[in-house]
Amino acid sequence: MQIHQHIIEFVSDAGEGAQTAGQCLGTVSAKMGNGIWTVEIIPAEVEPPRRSRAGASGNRVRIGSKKITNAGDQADLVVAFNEQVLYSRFDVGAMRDGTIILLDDKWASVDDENIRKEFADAVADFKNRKADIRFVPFESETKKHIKDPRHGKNIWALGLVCAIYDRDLKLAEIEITKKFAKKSQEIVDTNLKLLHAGYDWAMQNTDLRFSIPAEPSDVPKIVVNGNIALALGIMAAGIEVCSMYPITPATSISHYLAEAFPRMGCVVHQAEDEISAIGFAIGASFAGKTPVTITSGPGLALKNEFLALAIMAELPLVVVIVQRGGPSTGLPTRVEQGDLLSALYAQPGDAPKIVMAPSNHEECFHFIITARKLAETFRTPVIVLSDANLATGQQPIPRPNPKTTWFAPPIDQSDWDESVPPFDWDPQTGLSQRPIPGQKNGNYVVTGLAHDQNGRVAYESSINEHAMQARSRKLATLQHALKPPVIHGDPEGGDLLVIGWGSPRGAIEEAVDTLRAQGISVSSVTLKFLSPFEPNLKEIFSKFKHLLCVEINYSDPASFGDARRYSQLCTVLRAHTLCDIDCWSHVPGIPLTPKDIEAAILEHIDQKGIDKP
Amino acid sequence: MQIHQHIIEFVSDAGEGAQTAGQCLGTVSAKMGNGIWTVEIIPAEVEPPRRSRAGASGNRVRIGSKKITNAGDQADLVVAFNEQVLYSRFDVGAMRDGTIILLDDKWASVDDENIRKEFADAVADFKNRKADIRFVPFESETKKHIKDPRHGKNIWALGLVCAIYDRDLKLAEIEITKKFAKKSQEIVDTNLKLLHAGYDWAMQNTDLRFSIPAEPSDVPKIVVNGNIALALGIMAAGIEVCSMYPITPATSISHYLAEAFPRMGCVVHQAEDEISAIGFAIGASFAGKTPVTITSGPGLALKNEFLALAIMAELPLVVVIVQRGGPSTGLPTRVEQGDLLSALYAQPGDAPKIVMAPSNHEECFHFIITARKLAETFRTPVIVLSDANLATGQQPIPRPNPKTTWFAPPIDQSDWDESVPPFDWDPQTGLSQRPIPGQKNGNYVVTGLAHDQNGRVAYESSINEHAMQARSRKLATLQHALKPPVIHGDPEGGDLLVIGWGSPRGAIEEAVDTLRAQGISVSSVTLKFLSPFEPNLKEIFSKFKHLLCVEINYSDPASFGDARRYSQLCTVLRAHTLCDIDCWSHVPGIPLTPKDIEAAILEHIDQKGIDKP
Amino acid sequence: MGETLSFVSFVTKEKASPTHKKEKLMNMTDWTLEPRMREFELGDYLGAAPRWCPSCGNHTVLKCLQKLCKDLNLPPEKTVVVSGIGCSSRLPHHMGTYGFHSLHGRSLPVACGIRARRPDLSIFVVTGDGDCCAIGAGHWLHALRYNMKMTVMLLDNNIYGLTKKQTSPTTPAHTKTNTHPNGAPLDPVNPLATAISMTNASFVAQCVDWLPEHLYNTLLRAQQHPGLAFIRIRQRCPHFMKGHLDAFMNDPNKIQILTDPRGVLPGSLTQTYGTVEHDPTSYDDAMKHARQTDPIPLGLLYLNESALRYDEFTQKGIVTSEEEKLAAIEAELNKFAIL
Amino acid sequence: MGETLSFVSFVTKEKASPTHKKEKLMNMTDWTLEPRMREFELGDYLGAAPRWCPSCGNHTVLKCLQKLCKDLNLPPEKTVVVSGIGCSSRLPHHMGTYGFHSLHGRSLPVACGIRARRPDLSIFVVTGDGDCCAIGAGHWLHALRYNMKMTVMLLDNNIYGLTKKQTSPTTPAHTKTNTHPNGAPLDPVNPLATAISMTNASFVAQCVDWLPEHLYNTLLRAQQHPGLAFIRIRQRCPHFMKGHLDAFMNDPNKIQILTDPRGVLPGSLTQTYGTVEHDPTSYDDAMKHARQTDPIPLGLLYLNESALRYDEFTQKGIVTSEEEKLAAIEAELNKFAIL
Ligand SMILES: Cc1ncc(C[n+]2csc(CCOP(=O)(O)OP(=O)(O)O)c2C)c(N)n1
Ligand SMILES: Cc1ncc(C[n+]2csc(CCOP(=O)(O)OP(=O)(O)O)c2C)c(N)n1
Ligand code: SF4
Ligand code: SF4
Ligand SMILES: [Mg+2]
Ligand SMILES: [Mg+2]
Repeated sequence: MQIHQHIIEFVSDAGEGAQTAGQCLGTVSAKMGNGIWTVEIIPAEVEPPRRSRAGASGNRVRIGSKKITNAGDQADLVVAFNEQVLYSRFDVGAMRDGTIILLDDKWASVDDENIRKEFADAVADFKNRKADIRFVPFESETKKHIKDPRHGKNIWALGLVCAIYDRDLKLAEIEITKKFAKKSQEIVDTNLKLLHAGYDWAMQNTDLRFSIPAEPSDVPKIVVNGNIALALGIMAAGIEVCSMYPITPATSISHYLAEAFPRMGCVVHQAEDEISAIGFAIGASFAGKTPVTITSGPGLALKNEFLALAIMAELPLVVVIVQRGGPSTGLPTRVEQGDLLSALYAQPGDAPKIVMAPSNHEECFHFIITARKLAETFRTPVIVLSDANLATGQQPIPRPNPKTTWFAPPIDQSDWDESVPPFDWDPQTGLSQRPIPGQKNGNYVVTGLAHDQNGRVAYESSINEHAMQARSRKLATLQHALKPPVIHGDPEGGDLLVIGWGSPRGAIEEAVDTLRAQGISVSSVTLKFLSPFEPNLKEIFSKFKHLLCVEINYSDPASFGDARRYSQLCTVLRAHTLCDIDCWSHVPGIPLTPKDIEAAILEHIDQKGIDKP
Repeated sequence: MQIHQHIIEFVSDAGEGAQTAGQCLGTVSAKMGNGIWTVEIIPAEVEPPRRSRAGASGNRVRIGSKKITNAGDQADLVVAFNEQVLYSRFDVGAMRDGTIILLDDKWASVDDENIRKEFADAVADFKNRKADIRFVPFESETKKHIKDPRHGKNIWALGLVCAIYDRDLKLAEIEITKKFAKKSQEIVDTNLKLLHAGYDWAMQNTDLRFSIPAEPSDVPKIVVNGNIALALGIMAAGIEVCSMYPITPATSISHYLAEAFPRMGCVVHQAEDEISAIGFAIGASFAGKTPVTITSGPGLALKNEFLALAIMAELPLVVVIVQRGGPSTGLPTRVEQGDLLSALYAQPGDAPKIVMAPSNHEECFHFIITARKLAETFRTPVIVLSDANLATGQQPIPRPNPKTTWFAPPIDQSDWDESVPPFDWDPQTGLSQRPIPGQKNGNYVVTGLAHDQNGRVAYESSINEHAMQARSRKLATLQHALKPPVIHGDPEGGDLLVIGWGSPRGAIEEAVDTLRAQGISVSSVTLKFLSPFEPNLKEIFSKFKHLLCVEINYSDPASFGDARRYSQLCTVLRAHTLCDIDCWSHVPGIPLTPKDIEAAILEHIDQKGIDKP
Repeated sequence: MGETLSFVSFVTKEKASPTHKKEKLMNMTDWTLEPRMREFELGDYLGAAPRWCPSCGNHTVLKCLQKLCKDLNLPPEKTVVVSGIGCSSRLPHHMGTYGFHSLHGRSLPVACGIRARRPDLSIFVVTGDGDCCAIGAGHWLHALRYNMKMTVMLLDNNIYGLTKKQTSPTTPAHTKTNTHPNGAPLDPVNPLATAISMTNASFVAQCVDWLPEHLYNTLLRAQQHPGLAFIRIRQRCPHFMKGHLDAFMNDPNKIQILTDPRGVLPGSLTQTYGTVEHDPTSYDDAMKHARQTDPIPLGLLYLNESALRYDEFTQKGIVTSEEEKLAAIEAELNKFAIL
Repeated sequence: MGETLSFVSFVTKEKASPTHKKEKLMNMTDWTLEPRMREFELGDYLGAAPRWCPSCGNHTVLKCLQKLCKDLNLPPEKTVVVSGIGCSSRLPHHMGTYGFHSLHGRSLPVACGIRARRPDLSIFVVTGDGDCCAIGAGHWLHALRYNMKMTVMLLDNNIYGLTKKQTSPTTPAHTKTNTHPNGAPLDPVNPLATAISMTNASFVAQCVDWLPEHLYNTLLRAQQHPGLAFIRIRQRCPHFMKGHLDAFMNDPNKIQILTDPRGVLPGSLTQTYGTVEHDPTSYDDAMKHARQTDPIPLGLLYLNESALRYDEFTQKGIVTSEEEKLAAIEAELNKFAIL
């Protein structure tokens, strides 16, 4: 059967390799020219108990004929090695009526009576919920080729899925060879055998067949997850120092960098804590090497005092925040966009800084390069807000062509013009050049105390007001330099504008496209800059009858009345534009789906009494 | 000459005792039944170089016939021991045409030629600026009674001022005796002699005479500065643990507490840093002893991670922030209201908490008692925002009558009802009772991870949404329980409503009263709660044609256009009400004066084209 | 204003009546009677099932702690287990007592705060090598100095477990980790030496997870200590540090048991391992053993029973009555009275 | 997208041309030539006038540092003085060099970050006893371990000066302070012992502010050290700790000079004070001296010249050319290429 897109999931106990199977399927499909989006399913523990719901590990792979921009709605086909991990997918609403489930039925005949009963009950329950369950002997078939089937059934399952979706086995062989090459040739060979065995078994034992034709691309592409895209961006920006303290889901950026960065002559510094990590970065910045520091929400909470110092002392710095579920330790492996207000407002006093948010993998890469330039030009920290959804999802993007102009130039060590003070604030733009240690006659003292143009401590009212204004003016300057955001849909206006930022963009635009195709007058816009905002927002918003922020963070239901707390972007935009923007926001710990957004848009249109066609 | 009010300043090098003189004058006047407000003039260093502008130390005392609610405008009479420290008062705009300045002229005849010249130049300059300079031989007269006049001329000057303002010398004697009793009887005697000598000198050598009649009060009063009021509130609230790390301008709360708290069987814990200070407080809270932690902006920046944990784990806690000039180290001894946004939004994720701001000394005391009760009832942290202006200014307030009902009750150690989970969120209010260690069957695990009603770690979407809503609902519950704020002026509405919070209240209300007396239709309102807001704000605001926030924090001038950043309360209120609220806010490091606020109101009315009478 | 709460009309139900509370407060002050009255079973100390890797060393530590609680008949409601964040710090969830799973690196401030006004609780702290020696290093030093009564277990697996194999302060140099794929660049911190160096540190011991009897005896000995007992437990992390402690497990010559009447009972260990007499009150000797990395010493390295205890400072006045408090605040207000 | 910065139309002037920068980068790599070319005077190292209390011990330290810079002819633009917050931490403002007056407790992370990629700068760190041993304690331990080349001066006045007399970690027990009006409840931290205990600590010395010659010699010796030189300077705070070091100033028996060819030149001190030979490479002896509080040892207590240096790790690849970098990033991208 020919289809436009399908969502395939692999779920297993941790250590059974469902993640590997999914990644391979994704890469193979991308290489075949399909659009893909993968999402990791990650347990919170390293090796949680087997057969437990919270221990599910795996991968969701959405494959399409065209470009895929998000993780999609419910799954079409699921490979599950036991029924408990499968349950976790039902729990998050990942299944629809008729989802095809390929489940190992070995549990029906194990010795342990409890397990047999659990299995039987679950299967009955799944059937009740209208799942299309088909039993597959993953383990017993795998056992024919390898002693411990826990380390093989993933590849056998991959072979099976390749048969069902008509994937190019040659490409799968390449991926497997790459994956296991580090171990041993024997392991490579065994896995290749398993791949073919799974494939053959499917050809003989099932008539499930789907084909998702690809549209070949004429531009070279790479497949990366968002964290790798950020890491590559860091390298391409010519950043020399990445200073960090491990924290999920940001750490994998530094894992990759720790490996690759030395090849560029650069260094990852793992500090003793987040405070030290940003302090080290700020030291490097003062010394002329604009660095990056990487963290997630709890780490951001610790970096605020130093961030304020960098703002006050006008030291460039790129801060990458990969957002996770909050507040506090929250949901460390899950997605949320809950750190916007904190990024904007966490520092006591007035602390203007630049905040940007990539909405896809390509932007993850390029925003870092922009961020470093902005940090240096505007002599201030730039926060880049990513999230767990971008971080772990894989996507093909056009291969960037790095240029030396993307790099930070070598540090300036020429003599400083003695007549120029270290904070020579331009009255129009607030901008100034900074002396770098080593520059003769540039000698000055960085301080977090209020200071004048010479960097000298100053208590006078007028100096404090002047310096504050100079720092704030930089944001106005940047806003004037930015282009207004682009409307997805109808730039001329309409009934409803959905406003978003960051990773939900793909799902929002898919929902908008679906509804527009049905004649509904809805458009969307994704803000790339959160501080300062891109220009003309009020003007743009005024073309639409209704405005709705869609984001992955908490907001009170409208029933809370006067006390209602709006979602985060919504709050800031209401203050900024005074437009009556409503919000539909949630904290499910998983990406918002296009279907849910569609429903929210329709409901909103209903409530507001807008005619549907 | 009979007057309604006067502002008197004493300025000296640090160590010359101008602060003591001012404090005594204030207390004596308060005891005589006058309204007073004192403001400390504090250098940033411990013992800065003599005769330096930034080293000025002293006190401003505003004395009135009626209640005084703020530091007032420019000074009427200034005692200055040298011309350089006096300069610092000109620098901050504390002088008006005709301010009487009593300056020591010893500098005209010192050996050092430079000093003689500095003095002559300064005097000429001051005269140019229309000051009414009169030379007084503070030092040479003092020398007649004490060897080192640096430790005596302050009391001589106090005697002088007592003569000018017809102060009750008996009361001054009591204050001096109290002040020096700790040292020795000899020192007490010398100072009493100096007091009388100054008094006598004035009677013989100057005809300056002012009388500020007092309206005797029928309620008992105490004279305290804001930090002492907070400290007394902490004691009256029955708080057992104050956990802190020293930071200006909050530290003096703990100095007083460290001395007095043990007499109530309570303890001040000075931690190794701010993170540990709040962690210790949270531990005490978990164990049933709702504590207070005290800090200023830079310390708040460090406490956010733990604050988020307290919110997530629903542990009561009172957090006192005495705001100072920011951002970063900023202006440590100066006033600002720059930490509002940070108090509201600094924690990554959704972190609803209660935020209150006292606007005078009486509220400093009572808000703490309220804060502790709210913290326990709502099972959440309560932030109390004071500032450096309240902190160091002295004012008479009605003497509170502590009751045992203000105290935290002894911790509950009765058996916990096993059927009640540790987070038994009431669906209407979000409230729940918490088990305290020692309560049988209450055993549960506090965690910052997402958790269900039983405190068990949970990753399900629905549980996360439910728990977030329960925590947020508490704010809506509190808002419903609050009364709408009271309008100062005309509750029925008018041309302009000035909106403020915290310490500027007195100056705002004085400005409003002055203008209303001129027939201008202006009123003001002071918000006591910043999270949640008191109810009906939008309704109240809608009765006024124009709205203006007045606060001591940074905002861009209107000329910044679309990129304009509003003052902090203004930003939050715009989002909350969608009313087009303008702002007039500044960061001079000193309190806003009634005159400046008057001018701002008039200018605003002009701009908006409102008819003046 | 003038009257507290006048702007808040909200009233909540008080759960327990004041009399009830007074009665219970008394109970609290004579808490020593409690344990005699009830007998506990191991099941009383079981919480949610552990989710550590199957052969993780943490399992043994959990079991030892549960057995200790049972053998000492500690009332579960009077027992609090505090932790930071990490694999090891999940431990409180697996206990049937009160627990506090706090923030990464911050278990000790929380535990000290709990102790501040509660002499009646038994407090155990679980921390990891990253939690204690990296992000928590400052608190660690100062908690040792505060020396408040509690047992602190450093589960030292020489790696960041929960976040998946980054270098920890105790990771041996050259170990390949995810943040140092070419090998950790520095020699590891020695938590024993640094703990002993801290003024007022009063009890420093070392155990290994695979000798539960000795671990149990150490926990038992720690319970008798009046101040803070710091126990470093060498912990296996088969998932990320496969076999890194095998040498110590397999070669009895690589372990040396410290013996002393004031120390930890060696129990059956003397059958397998060499012993050495060691006076734990000698700083110099303690430091020598602490710095010895092969063989490693097990037992009590350092003991200073006369070290000042900060809880004696924080607990002053704990039984002050409401009447006394009211009198005290009245007296303070009088000092500021003018009329 | 696809092209960086496409949504930003803003362009700024670049101050220096790329060629100019290249040339200067070369200069940086052969920086040792620089000092020969210019002669500096004391005036070159003077910054804003100090605002410390008149007889504060900090004045001497400032003067010693300025003299050192002059005698070593350190180019002011190649010299950076980093500090935290406190009276002592105002020092960078009073130098004519580059300076970084950072945050309370955080001087060391900043200094390490400066060193990370800049072997050409001379780095001095000034910190206080609160700054270093309280809020900065974790960074202090780890900076000792990183052992990056710099001279760290702990100005230990046994009190919080700037915030007006609160107890610091090194305040002696029973001292009356504003936060402990009835006396500090704990014995003071011993910064020397704890510093020595830290793995990889490589240079630990003690000085007093009133013996500037010895202080100068110690700073000089520190300059020759390849790693982090930690110098605790006992500092007078006449304002808040009047006379607290008088005993050491007035009684020569209360001071002992450590001598060794590898140590600090005792200079004229031997005329007044007793000396003791001390092998600074012996951990045990160093620890003994560190723990000795009367008489106090002055000089180099501990030296380990073979300790690993983290700057060798961070500075790898510092001269990589743009072309090499471009090739490397291209190679990385290729690894993810699919088409
Ligand atoms: C502020 C903050 N930073 C970082 C983290 C991420 N984090 C969680 S556990 C951990 C390290 C765990 O290592 P360790 O303390 O040795 O415990 P283990 O898992 O090995 O038992 C880190 C870095 C966090 N939760 N919070
Ligand atoms: C985060 C933070 N907490 C607290 C302070 C207040 N503070 C400034 S200096 C200082 C202590 C100073 O003592 P020390 O480090 O011994 O230096 P000294 O003044 O004695 O030289 C404190 C607590 C601060 N500036 N920042
Ligand atoms: S990763 Fe290591 S420490 Fe964590 S549970 Fe697994 S074995 Fe234990
Ligand atoms: S308070 Fe003490 S440390 Fe600070 S400047 Fe004065 S004497 Fe020096
Ligand atoms: Mg570990
Ligand atoms: Mg000090």
